[in-house]
Amino acid sequence: MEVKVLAFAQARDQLGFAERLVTCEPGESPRAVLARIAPELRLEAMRVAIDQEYQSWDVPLGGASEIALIPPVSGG
Amino acid sequence: MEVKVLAFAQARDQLGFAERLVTCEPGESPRAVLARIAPELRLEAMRVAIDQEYQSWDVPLGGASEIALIPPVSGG
Amino acid sequence: MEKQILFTTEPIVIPALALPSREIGACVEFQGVVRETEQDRLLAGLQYEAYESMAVRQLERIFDELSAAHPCAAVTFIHRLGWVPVGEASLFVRVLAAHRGESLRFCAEAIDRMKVDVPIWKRVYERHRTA
Amino acid sequence: MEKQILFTTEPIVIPALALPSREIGACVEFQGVVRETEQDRLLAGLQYEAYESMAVRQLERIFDELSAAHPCAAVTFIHRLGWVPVGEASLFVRVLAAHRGESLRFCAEAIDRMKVDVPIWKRVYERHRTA
Repeated sequence: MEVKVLAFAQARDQLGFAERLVTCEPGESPRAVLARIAPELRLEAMRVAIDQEYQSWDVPLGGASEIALIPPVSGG
Repeated sequence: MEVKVLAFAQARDQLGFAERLVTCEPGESPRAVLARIAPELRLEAMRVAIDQEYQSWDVPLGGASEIALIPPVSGG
Repeated sequence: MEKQILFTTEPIVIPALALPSREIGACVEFQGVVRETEQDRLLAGLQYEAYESMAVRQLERIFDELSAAHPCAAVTFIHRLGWVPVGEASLFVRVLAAHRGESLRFCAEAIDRMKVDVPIWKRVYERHRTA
Repeated sequence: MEKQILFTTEPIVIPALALPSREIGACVEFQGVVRETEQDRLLAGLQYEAYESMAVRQLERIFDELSAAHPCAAVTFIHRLGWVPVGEASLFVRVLAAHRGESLRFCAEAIDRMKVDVPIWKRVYERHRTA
């Protein structure tokens, strides 16, 4: 299956892309996917959203279509 | 000396006037003045201001020019 | 802090927002509107009166005291007097500050204190007598 | 409650106030404005971005949760994206409720929660480099 990886703010700077399609297995976690495509990225500094909901880095993707990397937010 | 007695809201209804000049002595308190001009008035239900500052009912008028009867306020 | 205090018998016209400096980060505005139902009574509106000169003096003191606790740059306070029909504003408060926390706390506490100490009164006028 | 959520790259235009019922007694409006000085740096402005679809979803949930604690009738939330120069608003929030306490608490807590959980980011652009 293909999952869209979205990167915002500092995560986008670090990854060098805003959006990328990645081939994944439903049993894989966001942590596993990121370890594969961006092994240098420090995940502790950010949260992950799966299909627009905050999730643990270790939850299986299941049928998800979107993973988003959410650095500390600063709206307002 | 002459002191202006101002009555607002329910105090005005009860006294039947909004403003009246009353001859007073500097040693008199607002309580004494009101006992003289409106002996029926229940002072516990309201506050008094002397020259636009809240005061005790028992403070002497001194050189005050204005006494105001302040029923519970309800602005907003 | 800048303090602007106004009583008016006309409908409240909200003054245009002018920022007094480039360090204003928060603008809070509050409008109190006359509601139709108060304590199970149906109102047509409210009649307001004030002891204006004392009210201004009390408000200035309240604003100065609050500003020491919650630093703010400016406050605008407008209270309508006379008849105010349901659906129209009786009160407008605007607070400008560097930070939102101060501006929101100042606004909330200013209204709380007004309701305790500032000589303004409303009278209820019912639309239908129920008794 | 009625919820209106908008992101815009244009300067924020405050929508005309329309009261949804005759039981609205309080209208709170908050504007967040870009300040010139932030942590001793002189800014020209801020650059904002958002993960819009998720931000809308998060805001709707926050508003529903807050409305259970502080009953309010309507909320309007507008956040500007892209470049926002010093002195212009990046955020507008309007809350309508029967009572002022609820409207003020809803507004304050909505902004607090936005700053923790809603995927919106700002970047600082300095006016003068100091190092």
